[in-house]
Amino acid sequence: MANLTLLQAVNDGLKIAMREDPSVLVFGEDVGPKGGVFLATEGLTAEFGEERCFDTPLSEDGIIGAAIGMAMNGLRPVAEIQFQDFIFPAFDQIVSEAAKLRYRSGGQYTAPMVIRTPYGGGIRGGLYHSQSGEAYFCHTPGLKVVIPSTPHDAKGLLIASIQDPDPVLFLEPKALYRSVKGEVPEGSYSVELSTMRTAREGDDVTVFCYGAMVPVCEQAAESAAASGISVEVIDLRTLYPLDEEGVLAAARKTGRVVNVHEAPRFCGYGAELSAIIAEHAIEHMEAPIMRVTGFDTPFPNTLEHNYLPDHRRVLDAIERVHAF
Amino acid sequence: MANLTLLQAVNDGLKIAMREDPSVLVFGEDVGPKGGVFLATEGLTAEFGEERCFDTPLSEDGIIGAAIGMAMNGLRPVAEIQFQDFIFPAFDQIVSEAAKLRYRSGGQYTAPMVIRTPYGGGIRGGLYHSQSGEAYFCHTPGLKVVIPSTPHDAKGLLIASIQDPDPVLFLEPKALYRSVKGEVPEGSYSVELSTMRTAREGDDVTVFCYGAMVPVCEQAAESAAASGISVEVIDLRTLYPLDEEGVLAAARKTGRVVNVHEAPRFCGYGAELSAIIAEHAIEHMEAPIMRVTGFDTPFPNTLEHNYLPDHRRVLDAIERVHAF
Amino acid sequence: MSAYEEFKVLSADGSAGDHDPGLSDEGLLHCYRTMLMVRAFDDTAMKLQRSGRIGFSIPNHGIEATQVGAASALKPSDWIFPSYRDFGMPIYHGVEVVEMMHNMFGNAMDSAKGRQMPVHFSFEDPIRFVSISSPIGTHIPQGVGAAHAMKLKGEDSVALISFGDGGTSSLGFHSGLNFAGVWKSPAVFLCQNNGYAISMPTEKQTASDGFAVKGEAYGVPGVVVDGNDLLAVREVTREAVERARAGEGPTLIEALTFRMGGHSTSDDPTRYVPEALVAEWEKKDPVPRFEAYLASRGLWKEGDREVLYEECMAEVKEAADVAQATEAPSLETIFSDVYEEVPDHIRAQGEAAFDLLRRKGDAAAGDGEFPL
Amino acid sequence: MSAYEEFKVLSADGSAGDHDPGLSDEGLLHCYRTMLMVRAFDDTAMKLQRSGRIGFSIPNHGIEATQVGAASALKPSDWIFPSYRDFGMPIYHGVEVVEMMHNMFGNAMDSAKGRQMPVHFSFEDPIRFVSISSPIGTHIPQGVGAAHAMKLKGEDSVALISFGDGGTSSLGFHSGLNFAGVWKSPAVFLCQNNGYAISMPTEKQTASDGFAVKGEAYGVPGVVVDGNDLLAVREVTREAVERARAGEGPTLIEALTFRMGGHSTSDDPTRYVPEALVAEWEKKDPVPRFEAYLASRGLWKEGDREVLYEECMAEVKEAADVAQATEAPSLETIFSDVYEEVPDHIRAQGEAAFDLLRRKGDAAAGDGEFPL
Ligand SMILES: Cc1ncc(C[n+]2csc(CCOP(=O)(O)OP(=O)(O)O)c2C)c(N)n1
Ligand SMILES: Cc1ncc(C[n+]2csc(CCOP(=O)(O)OP(=O)(O)O)c2C)c(N)n1
Ligand SMILES: [Mg+2]
Ligand SMILES: [Mg+2]
Repeated sequence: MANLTLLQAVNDGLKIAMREDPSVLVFGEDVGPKGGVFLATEGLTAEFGEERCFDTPLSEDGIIGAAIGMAMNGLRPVAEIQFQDFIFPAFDQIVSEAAKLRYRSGGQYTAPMVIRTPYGGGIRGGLYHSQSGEAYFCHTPGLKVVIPSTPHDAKGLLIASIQDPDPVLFLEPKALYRSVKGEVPEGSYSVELSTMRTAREGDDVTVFCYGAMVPVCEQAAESAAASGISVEVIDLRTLYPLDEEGVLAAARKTGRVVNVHEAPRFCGYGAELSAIIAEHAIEHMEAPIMRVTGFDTPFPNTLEHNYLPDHRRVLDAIERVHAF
Repeated sequence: MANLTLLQAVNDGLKIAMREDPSVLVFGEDVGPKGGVFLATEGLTAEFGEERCFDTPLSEDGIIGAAIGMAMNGLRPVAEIQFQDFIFPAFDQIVSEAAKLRYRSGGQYTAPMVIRTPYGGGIRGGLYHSQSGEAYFCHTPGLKVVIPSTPHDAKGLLIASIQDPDPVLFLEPKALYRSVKGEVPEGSYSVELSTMRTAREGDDVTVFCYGAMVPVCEQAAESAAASGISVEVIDLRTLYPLDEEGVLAAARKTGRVVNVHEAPRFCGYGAELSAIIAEHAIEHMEAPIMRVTGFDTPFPNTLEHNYLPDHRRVLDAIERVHAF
Repeated sequence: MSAYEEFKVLSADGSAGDHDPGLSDEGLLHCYRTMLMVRAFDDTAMKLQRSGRIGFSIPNHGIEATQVGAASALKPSDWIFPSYRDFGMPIYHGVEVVEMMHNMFGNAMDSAKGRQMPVHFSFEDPIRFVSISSPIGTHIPQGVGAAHAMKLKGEDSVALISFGDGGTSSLGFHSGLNFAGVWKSPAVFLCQNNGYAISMPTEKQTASDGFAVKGEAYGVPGVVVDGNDLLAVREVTREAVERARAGEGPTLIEALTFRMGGHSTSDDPTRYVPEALVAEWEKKDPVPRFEAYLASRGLWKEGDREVLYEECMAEVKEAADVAQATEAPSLETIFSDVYEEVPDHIRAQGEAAFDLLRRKGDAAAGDGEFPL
Repeated sequence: MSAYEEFKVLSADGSAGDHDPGLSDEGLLHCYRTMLMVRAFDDTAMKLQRSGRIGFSIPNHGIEATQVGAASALKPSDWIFPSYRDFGMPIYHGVEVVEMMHNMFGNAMDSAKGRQMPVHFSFEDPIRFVSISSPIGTHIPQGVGAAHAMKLKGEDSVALISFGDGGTSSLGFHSGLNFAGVWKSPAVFLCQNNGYAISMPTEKQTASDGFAVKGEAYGVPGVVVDGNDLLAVREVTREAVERARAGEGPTLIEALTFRMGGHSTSDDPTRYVPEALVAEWEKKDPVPRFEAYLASRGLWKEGDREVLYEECMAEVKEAADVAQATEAPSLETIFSDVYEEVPDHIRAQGEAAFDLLRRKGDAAAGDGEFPL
C-alpha cells in the first residue's frame, strides 16, 4: 500500500498496465518527455521508450483515429486528450467510429482502447478548461464512460478499462488530481466496471454523484448529519453502462433522491438518473427527485466557485427533499 | 394557402427569408445547382445567384466555421449539413464556438445563424443516415434546437430561426419530408420559438414528442381512443430552450406521461422531460413516467422498423401508464 | 500545369513498351476478369435497385482499373481501408460475390448482419477489407494507426487507404496524412480523383493544383497516375508499397479517373455533369484499354469480353438470387455487438422488444426511399 | 532546404538598404514603443502570476516583431482573428493596457465579464480583435467566413488570421485554408512558427518542409519571413493585405521566430527546450535589431530603451493596480449573454443562486492552480 494522490494513482496504473501488457501504448499531446501538462504520464517515456509513450501532432482527430486503427490491429492504445474540452475535434472519431465499429462490422473489427482526459472545474480554467461532457458520451451506445473519485479507484478502474474489450472514455476529475490522497495497493488490481461504490451509508436521503462532486457531497452529508439527516452518498464510478438495478435499490432505500454533477442541468447525466427512477421506482419516491448541477450556461472563470455545485447547494437540496 | 409537403415548406421558407433579407445566405454540400440531396434548396441558386446559394467543399468544420465568421460580420448564414449524422466533424465549431461566442466575448461578438439538417430514421439509411442527435445539442447552452413536424411549422419555425439573434440548430425529420402534406400560408410568417403545440387534446395520458414521432404518437392516440383512453399529444417543436412551464402544465393535466423519441434512451431527450416532471410535478404523477425510444444501440438498417418506435410501442406504453 | 506528370504505361493501342507488369498471364487475366466482375456486379446492383429488390447502390463504371490495379499490388496480409466505391478490391482478392450480395440485401448472412446500408462491406478474409463507414475520411487516420501498429509489431504489411477527391477536404485526410508523415507509416494513400464529389467538381473542392501536391503539406511524396490504366496504377502502387515495406514511409497517389454514372442510385448526374465530359471519358474506358494490351500479348480476342461478362453476370445473378432468398437478420441482431458482452440495459430492451412482438405482432417494415 | 527563401529586410547592423518601410518616424517609433509595451506587459503579467495576483499568463518574449510588424499592415476597419499570444496587435492599434489588465484579472470591467481565462482578450474597438478561444484552430475558418462576408458586402477590409506552428495540425487550418483558396477570400494567414507547440518541436508536428509549403495544398501562395525582423514581417503582410484587398485571394505567411519563455506560466521549458537553442535565439532578439535600424535613421540612441521601458512599466503597473482594485463581476454575469434574451430556465437558475446566497452566504472561492 502506498499513500498516493489521484494523479499518482493514474500514473501508477499506466505503468502497471504497460508492464503487464507490451501491447499497451500511451500517446497524445505532450505526454512524452514533458510527461503531460498535469504530469500524469511522467516517467513513461523514460521507462518504456519512445515507441510506447510518445507525443503526437496537435490533432485530437488524428490521436483518436490512429488509436482506433492501432486497436483494430492488436494494440491497446491509451490516448490522452489534454483537456476534455479539446475532445470535440475527435467527436466524430469517438461517436461515429470507435463506438460503432464492432456493431457495423458484425464483430469483425473492434476498438479496445482507452481515452484518458482530465475534466471538470476547479482550476480557474474558464469556458475551455473546465467542462464536464460526460452526458454527450453516455448518450453514445458502444462507449463505456468511467469516472473515478479516489486514488484507489483511479488505478483499479484504469487498469480494468485498459483490459476491457470495448472503447472506454476515462474521465479524470482534475480538481481531485492533487487534492485527494489515499491508500493504493501496489501492483495490479482492477475495479470492476459498471459497479458503483457506497461512499457513505445513510437512511434518509440518497445522493448520486461522481468525480469531484463526491467529496462535495460527502461534505454536505456530514453537515446534514449534524442536523440529524442521514445521507447515503453513492459514487457511480461507471456512468455507462450504468448499474441501473443498483441505482434503483439505492433510490428505493430512502425514497428521497438528489442527483449531483458539475455539467449543465439540461439533458445532463442527472436527467437520466431521475428518469430511470421515475420510470421504475416512482411509487417509492417520497419527494421530488432533485438535481444540483452546473448552471445552463457556459463555464465562467472568475465566478467558477459560484457556478460549481458546492456543499451549500447540495445540502440545501438534501434539506428540501428531506423536509418534503 | 398552398398544400405543401414538409420539404416544400422548408424550400418556401428559405425563399421567403432570402427575399426578405438580402443578408441571408444558403450554403453547404451540393445545395447549389443540384439543389441538395433532398432538393430542399432547389431553385435557390437560380433565383438568388451563386453568391447567395452555393456549394462548399466537403468539410462540415469549414461550413460551420465559415458560417460563424459570416454571422459575426453581419450576414445571416443558413448552413446545410447534408445529414445530421455528418454534423460531428463540426461539433467543435458548434459546441465550442457558435454556442459560446456571445458569452465569452461579453456580447461583443455573436453568431446569429441557422444550421439546417435532416435527421432521424425511416429511409433505410443504417447507422449513418438515420441518427437523432438532438440530445447532444440540447445539452449545450447557447444553442437553440428546433424540430418541426408539420409543413406549417416547418416554414414558420424556419423563418423565426433565421430571424433569431442566436444560433439555431434546425433539425428536419427526413421521414416526413415527403410523407406529410399540409396547408401552408403564402408569404412570410413565423412560429414563435420555445412554444409547443397541442397536436391532439386528451385527458387521460400526456405524450410528449417531436419530429417524425408526432404522427406515430397521433396514430397511437387514435388507437387508444378506440379503447377509451383519451390521449393528449404534445409536439414540443422547440426542444431548447424548452417551455418547461408548458410541459409541466400538460403533465399535471393527466398525471400520466409517456415521452417518445427515436434517439437512444440513455441520456436522451426524454430523460430531461422525465427529470423536469419528477422534480416539479412528481406529486401529480399517478403512474411511472415512461419512455418509448430508440434502443441503446447504433441504428440498424434492415430492421430499422423494429428499432424505431412505432404506434404499437407507443400504444403499449400508453396502456401501461393508463392501467397503472 | 501540374508539377506532377501523369504516369502512364498503356498507350491507346495497348502497347506497354518494355514495361514488366510483374504478373503471369493468369494474373493479367485475373485482373481483367475482376474488372468485368465489377461491371457485372455494378450493372446488376443498379437493376436490383431500379426494380426495388435492394434499396441503394453506388456506381463503379469507369473506375475499375484504379481499384483493381491498386489491389493487385497488395498481399493478403496487407490491410485495405476502403471507400464505398471500391468493389474491385475485395473481388480481386477472392471475396465471393455472394458475400457482397448478402450485404446488398442486408440479410442474415451479411457480415454486417444487416446493420449497414448496401455497399458498406466488411471482410476479414482473404484480406482485411475494413468495414466501410459512411462518414467521409474517418478511416484515413485509422489506416495510419493500423499501419503504425504494423511497424511497431514488426509486421511486413502495409495499409492501403482509399478515398475520393472530396475526401481530401475531410478532417481525416489532414490528420491522417500528417501523422503518417511524422511517423513514416507504412501507408499508401490512394486518392481516386473521379472528377466529382456528388455534384461538386474538383475546382469547387479545392484551389490546389490537383491532389498529389497536397502530400507536400505533410512531407508525403505525391504521384499522379492515369487511373484508367490498370498497369500504371499497379506500378505506382507497387512502388509505394515497396517504399512502405522498406520503412521509407507513406506515398500519396492521385489516380485520375472518372465516375461514369451518378454518385449513387439516388442521384441524377445530368443535373450537373456536362455531357461532353462524359463523352470524353467514355473514350478512355479502362476495359477496352486493358483488352488491347491483353490482345498485344495474345491473351485476348474479339468476343472474349461478351463471353466472360456473361459468365460474371450468371455468377452475380445467382448470388443475388441466393442473397434475396436468405432470411432477414434476427431481431436479436439489433442488440448484439454493441459491446463484447450485452449489458443489462440492452438485454432488457431486447427482451421488451421480443415481448412486444409476442403480444402485438411484428412491426411493419417501412418503405423509405434513400435519396443520396 | 526549403523552396521558400526567408525574406529579410534588416541586416544585423540595422541597415535596411533602400527598403521603404512606408512609415513616418512617428510610425516607426510607435512600432518600437509597442514592442516595449508588450515586453513590459509580459514581464508584469509573469510577476503578477508568480505573486499570485493573477492565475495565468502566456509569455510573449521574443515574438514581438512578428505581432507588431503584422499588425502595422492593417487598417482599423480590418479584422484580427488572433491567437492567445498576440498581445502586440491590440496594443499597436491603440487598445489601452488597462483594458487588457481587466481581462487578466477577470474583473467587472473585463470586456469578457470575467468569464474567460487571462489573455483571452476580446475587443471591438479601435480594431476588431475577435474574442480569443482556447480550442486551437477554430478561429481559422471563422476568419475566412468573416473575410468572405467582406467580399460579399463589398467591404475594403481583410481578415488577419494568426496561429502557431502547432495550429497547422488543427482541423480549422485544413478547412480554413481550403475554403479561402476556393473562395479567394481576402484573408491573410499568419503562421507564427515559434519552434514549439507546448513541448512539441516542429519536427514532431509535421514532416513537411516548413509551414509555408502547406499553402500549396490549398492553392494559397506561401511566403517565409524572418519573424524577428519587424520590417520584413510588415512588408510581407502589406503585400498579402494588398493582394487580398485587390481581390487576388489569400496568402499564407510563415514567420520564423522563437518562444523565449515557457508555453505559459504553468510550463517549465527547461524540461524540453535545449539551452543552446535558447542561446542562439537570444542573439536574434527583435528589439535590439529594430533599435539598430532606428539608430541608423537617427531615431534611437543608447539608453532610450531603459527610459521607454520604464514609462511602459509605469503604465502597465498602474493598469494592474487599477484592474486589481476593480470589483469582481456580479453574480448576474454567470447568467447573461448565453442568449440575447435570458430564457426562463436560466433566469430561474439565477434566481435560485441569489436566493441561496441570501440564505446561506457566498460560495467560497477555490484556489485551483492552472497547469497549462
Ligand atoms: C462527413 C461527411 N459529409 C458528407 C457526406 C455525404 N457524402 C457522401 S459521399 C460524398 C462525396 C464524396 O466524394 P468523393 O470523396 O470524391 O468520393 P466519390 O463519391 O467521388 O467516390 C458526400 C458529400 C458524408 N458521407 N460524410
Ligand atoms: C484543440 C486543442 N487541443 C489542445 C490544446 C492545448 N494547447 C494549448 S496551446 C497548445 C500548443 C499550441 O502551439 P502553437 O500552435 O505552436 O502555438 P504557440 O503556443 O507556440 O504560440 C496546445 C496543445 C488546445 N488549446 N486546443
Ligand atoms: Mg470523387
Ligand atoms: Mg508554436
